[in-house]
Amino acid sequence: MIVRVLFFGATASLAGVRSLDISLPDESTAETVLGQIKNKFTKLGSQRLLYSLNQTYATGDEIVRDGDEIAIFTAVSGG
Amino acid sequence: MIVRVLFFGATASLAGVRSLDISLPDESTAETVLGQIKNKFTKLGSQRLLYSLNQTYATGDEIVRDGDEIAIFTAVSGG
Amino acid sequence: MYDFAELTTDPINIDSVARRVVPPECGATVTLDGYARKFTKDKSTGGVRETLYLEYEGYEPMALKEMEKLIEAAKGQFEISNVGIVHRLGKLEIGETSVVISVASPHRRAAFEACEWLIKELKRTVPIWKKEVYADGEHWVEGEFSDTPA
Amino acid sequence: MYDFAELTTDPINIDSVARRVVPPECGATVTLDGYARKFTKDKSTGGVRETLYLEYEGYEPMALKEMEKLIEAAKGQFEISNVGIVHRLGKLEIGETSVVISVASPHRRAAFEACEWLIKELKRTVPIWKKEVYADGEHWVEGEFSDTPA
Repeated sequence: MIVRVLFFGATASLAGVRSLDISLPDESTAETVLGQIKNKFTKLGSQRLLYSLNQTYATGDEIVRDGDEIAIFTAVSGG
Repeated sequence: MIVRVLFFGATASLAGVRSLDISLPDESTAETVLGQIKNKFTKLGSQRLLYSLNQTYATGDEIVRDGDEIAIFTAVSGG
Repeated sequence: MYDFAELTTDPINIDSVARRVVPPECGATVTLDGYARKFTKDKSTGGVRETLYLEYEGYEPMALKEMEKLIEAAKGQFEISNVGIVHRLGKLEIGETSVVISVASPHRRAAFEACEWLIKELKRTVPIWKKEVYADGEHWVEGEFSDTPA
Repeated sequence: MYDFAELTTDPINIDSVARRVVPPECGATVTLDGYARKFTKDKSTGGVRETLYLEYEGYEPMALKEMEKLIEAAKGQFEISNVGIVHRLGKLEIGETSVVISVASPHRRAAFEACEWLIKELKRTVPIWKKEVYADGEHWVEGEFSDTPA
């Protein structure tokens, strides 16, 4: 299955991309996606990261499905 | 000496005037002025009144001087 | 100096008040915007009355002095940078802004506190009176009485 | 329904946000206006840096959802009538408004409390990031980290 991964702000800058599609085995969790992304983009490894699944904050054990959208980012700084 | 007395809102409506000059003996206090005004405009007698001397809240024992300005009004309701 | 206290018979634009208190080192402005209510509770009967429009009257020179005193007191009491207060006088339609208080501060907590203190004190001390006009009469609203407003 | 959550790349007019939340039965609106600071403290060095301008980036669909969640939560928690939140994105000059939160309520105490709660939560949960641009570089600002923002 294919999951879309998005980066914003500092993570987009560190990863050097704003989005990519990654291929995963079925029944993967959100945490698995985060691990794969950290392996692929080693600069993200030192960051304290937050992530969302389908535009809702993820805790990690959510099962991701084909076509899902995961965003990976640092602590928000709006306002 | 002559003191100018001003009314606003409810007191202007009850007194039927917005301002008048009253004549007083020297060394009169602000409270004396208020007493005279209450005698003159009996409708004001039942009101809880505040007053100011020269645009500062008065407590009553201030000595008024010729040309001073006293305003008599009900509790403020701006905002 | 970015502080100001003003009376006006024209409509008040909140943006133009709030923006005037902004200094470069500040982070946040808190603005209180009060306006003419359509429905008010009659304290004696407990019933609800519909107001057609309002009229505000002020003892203008003293009102300005009291507003300036409030600004000075707020700046002594809270960690704030600038304060702007504009109160409208004359006839106001329902929903129109009667008063705007804007407070700018480096940290927003102080701006919230100061703004809330200022509107409470303004309602207690600044010599302005509100008349509610109904279909069948009118009434000068009396504030909370206090022996020592200032 | 007078509640709204919006993102815009255009300048925000505080008056137009604050006036949109006013219902006829209400008495007061409290508005928080946040803006781009000229000087910020560098947490690592303690020195003060001058910012030339800022850029805000948002994860737009999620940011709108989180703003709407905040409005719903505030209305459950405080005695308020309406809430409007507008956050700006894109390039902002120093002093320009980045966010406006307006809360209307029958009694102003609740509006002050809700507005203060909303800006605190917005800064913690809404996926928007700020980049400060200096004469000699730029920096994506990182907020306070929390394991469970929402």
